Amino acid sequence: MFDIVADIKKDFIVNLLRSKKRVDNRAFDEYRPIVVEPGVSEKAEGSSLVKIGNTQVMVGVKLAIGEPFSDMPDLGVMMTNAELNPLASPRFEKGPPDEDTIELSRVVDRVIRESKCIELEKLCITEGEEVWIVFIDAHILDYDGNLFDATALGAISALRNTRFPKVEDGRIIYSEKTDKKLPVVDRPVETTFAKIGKDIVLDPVLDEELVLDARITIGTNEKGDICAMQKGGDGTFTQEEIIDLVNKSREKSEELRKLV
Amino acid sequence: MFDIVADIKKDFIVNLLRSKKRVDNRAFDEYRPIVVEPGVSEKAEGSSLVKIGNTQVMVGVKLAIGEPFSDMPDLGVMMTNAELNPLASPRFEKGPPDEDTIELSRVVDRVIRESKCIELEKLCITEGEEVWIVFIDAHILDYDGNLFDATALGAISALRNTRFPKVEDGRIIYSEKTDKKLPVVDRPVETTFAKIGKDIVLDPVLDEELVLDARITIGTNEKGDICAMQKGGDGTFTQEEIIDLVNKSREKSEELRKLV
Amino acid sequence: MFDIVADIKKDFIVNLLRSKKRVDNRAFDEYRPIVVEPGVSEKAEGSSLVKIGNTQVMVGVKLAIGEPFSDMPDLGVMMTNAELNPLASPRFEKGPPDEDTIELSRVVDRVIRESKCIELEKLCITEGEEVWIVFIDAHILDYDGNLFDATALGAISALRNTRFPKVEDGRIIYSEKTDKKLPVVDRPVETTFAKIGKDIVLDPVLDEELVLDARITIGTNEKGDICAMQKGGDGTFTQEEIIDLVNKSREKSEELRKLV
Amino acid sequence: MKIGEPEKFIIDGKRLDGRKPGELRKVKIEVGVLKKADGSAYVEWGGNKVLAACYGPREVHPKHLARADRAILRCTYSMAPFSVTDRKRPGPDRRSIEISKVTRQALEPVVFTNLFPRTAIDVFIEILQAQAGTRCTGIVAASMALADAGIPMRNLVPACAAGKVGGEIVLDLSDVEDNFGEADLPVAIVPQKDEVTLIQMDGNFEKGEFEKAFKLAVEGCMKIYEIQKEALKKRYGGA
Amino acid sequence: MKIGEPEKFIIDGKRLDGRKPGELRKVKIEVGVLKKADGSAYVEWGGNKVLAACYGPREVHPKHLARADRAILRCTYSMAPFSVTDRKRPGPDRRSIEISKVTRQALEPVVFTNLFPRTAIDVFIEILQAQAGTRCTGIVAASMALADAGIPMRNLVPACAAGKVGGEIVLDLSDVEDNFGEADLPVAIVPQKDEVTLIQMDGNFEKGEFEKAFKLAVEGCMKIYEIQKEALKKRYGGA
Amino acid sequence: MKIGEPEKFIIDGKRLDGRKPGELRKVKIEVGVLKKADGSAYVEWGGNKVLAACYGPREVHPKHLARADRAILRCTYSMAPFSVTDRKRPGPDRRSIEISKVTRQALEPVVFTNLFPRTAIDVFIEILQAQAGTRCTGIVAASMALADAGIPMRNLVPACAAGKVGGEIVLDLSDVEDNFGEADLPVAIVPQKDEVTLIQMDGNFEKGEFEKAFKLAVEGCMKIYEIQKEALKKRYGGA
Repeated sequence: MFDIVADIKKDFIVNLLRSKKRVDNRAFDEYRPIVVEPGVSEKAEGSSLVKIGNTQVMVGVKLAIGEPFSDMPDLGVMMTNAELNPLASPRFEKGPPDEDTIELSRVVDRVIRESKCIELEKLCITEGEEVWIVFIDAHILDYDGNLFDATALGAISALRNTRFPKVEDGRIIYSEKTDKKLPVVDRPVETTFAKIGKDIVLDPVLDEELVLDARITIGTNEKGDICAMQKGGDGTFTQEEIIDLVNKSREKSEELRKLV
Repeated sequence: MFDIVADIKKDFIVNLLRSKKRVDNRAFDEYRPIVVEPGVSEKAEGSSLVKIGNTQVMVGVKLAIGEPFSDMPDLGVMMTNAELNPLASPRFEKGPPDEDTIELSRVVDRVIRESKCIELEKLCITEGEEVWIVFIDAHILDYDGNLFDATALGAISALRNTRFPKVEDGRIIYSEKTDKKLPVVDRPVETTFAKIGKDIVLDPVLDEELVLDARITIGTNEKGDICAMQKGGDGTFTQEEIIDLVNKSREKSEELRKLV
Repeated sequence: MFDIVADIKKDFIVNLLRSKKRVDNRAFDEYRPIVVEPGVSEKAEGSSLVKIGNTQVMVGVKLAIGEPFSDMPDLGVMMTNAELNPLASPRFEKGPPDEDTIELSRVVDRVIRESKCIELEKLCITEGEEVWIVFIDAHILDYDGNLFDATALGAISALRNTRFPKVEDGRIIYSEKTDKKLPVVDRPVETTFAKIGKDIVLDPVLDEELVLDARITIGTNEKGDICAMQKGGDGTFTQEEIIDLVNKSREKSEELRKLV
Repeated sequence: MKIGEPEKFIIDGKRLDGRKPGELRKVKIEVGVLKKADGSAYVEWGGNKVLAACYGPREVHPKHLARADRAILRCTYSMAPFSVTDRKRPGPDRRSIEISKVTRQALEPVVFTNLFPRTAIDVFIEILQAQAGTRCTGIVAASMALADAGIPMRNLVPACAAGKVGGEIVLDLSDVEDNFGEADLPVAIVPQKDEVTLIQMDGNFEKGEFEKAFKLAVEGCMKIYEIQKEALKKRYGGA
Repeated sequence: MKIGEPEKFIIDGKRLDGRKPGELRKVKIEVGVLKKADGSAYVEWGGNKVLAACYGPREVHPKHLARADRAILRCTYSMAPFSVTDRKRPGPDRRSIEISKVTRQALEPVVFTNLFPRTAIDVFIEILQAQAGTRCTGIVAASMALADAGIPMRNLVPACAAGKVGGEIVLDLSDVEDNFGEADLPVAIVPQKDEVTLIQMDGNFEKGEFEKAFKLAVEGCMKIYEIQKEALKKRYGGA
Repeated sequence: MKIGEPEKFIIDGKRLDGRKPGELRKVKIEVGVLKKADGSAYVEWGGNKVLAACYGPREVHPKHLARADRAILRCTYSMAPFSVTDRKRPGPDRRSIEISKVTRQALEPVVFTNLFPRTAIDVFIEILQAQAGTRCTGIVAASMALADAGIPMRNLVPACAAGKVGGEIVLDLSDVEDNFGEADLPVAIVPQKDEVTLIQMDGNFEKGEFEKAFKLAVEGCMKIYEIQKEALKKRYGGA
């Protein structure tokens, strides 16, 4: 996803895959161990720490009151932002968000938004004037591949964990959370596959990401509908591969959804 | 205007001029063929595509409703912006506007503003609160010299072509244009001359711009009044040359004005 | 503070200090000659030009009307900004403020703010809606060391010199100043010491700043209370040194305070 | 219901602009429209008006981006301020940056970058008028500009979206279908090779719908491919 | 009185959170918590949650920053948007830039930078949850991350603040004490060496108060130092 | 009528500030006012207070800007936040960038840049107080700072504006004349050589008016030139 490693490394991984093995001995369609810890922050209205193998992502949700978009005057607003913190990898650099950071933010935003898991119409305070704004901020803490799935999982976990703060005279009292939960009615998740040579594996680890030819991320909701999709990488998929992976995604999504 | 070419090229052009010839065989005071196509965009409230020789500039006018400046509470607002798109020339680079881009924007803005061709007092909706804002955006598409004249021409052509969109309950319905035209009461234009060695030519082509010593742009209104002027280049003009060029500008402006 | 000079230069200065001498023959606890010229600008509501030796700083105060912070609805707002203008030194570069510029702004802001010398509660116009905003802008004109003390001195001098402009129908008439002074009730100042080798000197000149090991700036109010403190440099102080310098600062501050 | 949302999208088998579900909007492609660029193309597709220019292979700035074994391909998608309903502020926004990235990855598989080590091939896509489907229009234009610049490629890259409106799968969404429809699925392919170089999607496809839409999008790509080849023939003559 | 200001800060010798004036909040330090960093540490201190990572010694980019005679130490203090009450916009603000600078200068005196000429040692401090005292927490975490990365140092650098609330000198301000108290004095030291590497202060200390607070802060540093050593022992064993 | 606009600009042949139409405001020039700059000048002109500093010839950063056959001249015009009625945000705005460019081009014709290949000559102009005519004041100050730095030049560059107010052509507009007048024409020249190095104009000149204003501006430049020479003599003595 971010750099070139020697052709030798690529050959090694491709040959390994040809003999049906992965660098970390997983099956081709197996996730690394996943841990989801919701509620890790007291300052955020919602939060979650997700680990997929050595990859760690923390997601925080902040609520604020602001203006709606003028063409959707009765809907709340949601914004998703990810940061590829240089703390998480020697490959990440300080500075304004690059195309990889922006793609991650937008692909995670897409599955949350398009699944309509947040009932935005319930976030309207005064039509056309005041609505709740939901800020979803993802911080990558340790980067060992597959940020899409980890971040999307962290986002939905944090959202489900979000409670409204107290409001007094139109002013938010952040220090006092109420029991009222953010209206979240679905559990969308994303699953990512990498194509390396002719083989396709689920949940690529960093070493696999660095040599992949093509990548595809598929987002689904609880019903198994497809809500978001993003192909990456400089290579290609066949049509059959894509249709196949869409079906596989539905399956694997269920594993993820159990965790939130 | 933007780079150094070999002294050889300069010598060649200077010698050519000394023998009364230009690189493209034009007379010293002759424009390249000019084409003005107003109304090239449906999304913009006004638009125009201008070609001067191989130079192509597209200008779009967007209208919006906003606040007036506090010291001119009953006047509409106009803003001019030009982009030297890297698509238009290997000499243009991505990134924030450089001094050439800003100069172009400001010199074109000057002639439009100072000629008072837009009746800004008619763009007031509620004094001190709401006025029409006129955004003039110029996009350079192909750069073969003399952006000042092409952009100014495109701006006035687009402005004359601008119609108000429908307004309903204070909301603009951009998809429905009305028959009401933007109140434009003059046709200011700019003419640019380049001094190369001892010779002065109208409408410099890129090859001439690259070797010019000094440049002058003169803006006039329909009455022949001078409204804007800008000298450029690291060389100088004599006083007589300037007075002469001001008179020549009045003449050549009439040719341009016929096109809008 | 900003660069490395040859070890030779450092050795020279250290040895000089070891024999109780400074590069400009001052005593270790002696300021260079200080000149404070208040009221140097007619456009600013308050202003002052401060010279400490060859270091020159101009501070201007502008007043505006704006919104208070939401958690301090009945208090005026103050902002301090310093610019290390490339005009003042070959060591300063164009561009966004670097860490040295920001530190200077914030350390000067600190002593003004924490001394509560401006009665911000008197700057409230309409609670929660309109308050006076006090912009303190420092421009470094000639940089020969010790910007902290010079800038802080310029700031308090300019503030004490600030008069309100006329206000008519909620609009500021900047061209007419009233007799009403900004309510400034204290004269906080800052004193800066540099530790070079084992010696500590007051008011380091540029050559001393370039070789210093550690730096400390201490801000006090008229009563002699400590209001602000900032250690700098890659070296350290002993606890005793710090306690000592705090006391010395109280003393030397009186000299500065007499000048404003 | 959002402001401006139509009640129905398909009436008597026809869409609001009169098209059948599987029908493309009108497409016009012209090649070699700019003088200064090494290659260029202008595409009108429905209400979209898009210009693309290609420069290169040329020197890389900054130099550390150069690759010893191949050319780097760079794509910049940008929208003119007047190309959209509400004036867009000049400069790249997050959406443009994402589209620039997927555009590059849509084109990369066909370009023989290994022929030009240590150089850059730059493609600039300028949206002059936007009316749903600008990323596909941009990829089509970019692919033509590369060809016009004489950059060796395995093939052209056509692109086309399918989508879902009012519960039906349709080809090539219009503005109103894009704004109020249920799903959008842009696809780019290498024709004759069964290679998908771009696929993105947002909205909602139930089981079965995705496959139907995907196949329709690929069919759309093949129609676009014919128009692309026609435009090249018109410009350069053809066998 | 500002909104939310308590009437009293100390009641019957106890602070609002039950602590005695000279008592620290609870501190928990864990070392080696990240896989990709060369060294890392996680510190919980009162309500603060802070992660630090160290990379290096490594190549310097951009190259002109490299020094022929030593490594450059670079520190970046940054706050997660969700770490504070009102969401913080991503990217460095002026406060973060100042804290990054004083943090670097607090650590520089103990690092043997001369052992690694022409390289960079980068320390990243990420505030995941902020509750007064983040700069001290950050320095403590950074110092542990450096140690975990095996960077040779003269000693660890503990940091701790003292302050004044309701007229009394207290150790390690809580959130409410920081917001409404009268003075804050963060200090960092090299233990056993009588070296102060960081001191900053804002508020108001009358004569005598400063000295008292300063000594209390240094004592606080020594308590933190013990916890730092404990954490290293726990990770690496120890004599 | 804009807020603050006077009814008449000229009453009984006198302007609002008492000057005759062809009269300059008071000008005071001082050279060598800064210690760290290689050359410097301070100019008060009417209510304008402007400082200029020159550094160079010196090394060029970034290096790729250097020219093998000459020095590059760089000019930066900047306004202090407190120099104008409404506080100006720090940092360059579009107007400053344009003025920096035309200032450089006004000075370039007199500087022997070919004597110092591969170097930079940097001129910084700081507007401390602005009251109409800052660009001319800046050019005058810059030209003196260059001379003070010992940069070889063919001549000094004086600058002065003429304009139109209340229908009359006048020299050297005041603040109120600039804000509400009908035209402004700043000019810079190389004295004795009939060379115009800067001319800009905005407003409205009818036929004939331009020529009159232009000549008046050139005369103004010559008056300024005398004051410039005087200031140099005062500083360096003179024959």
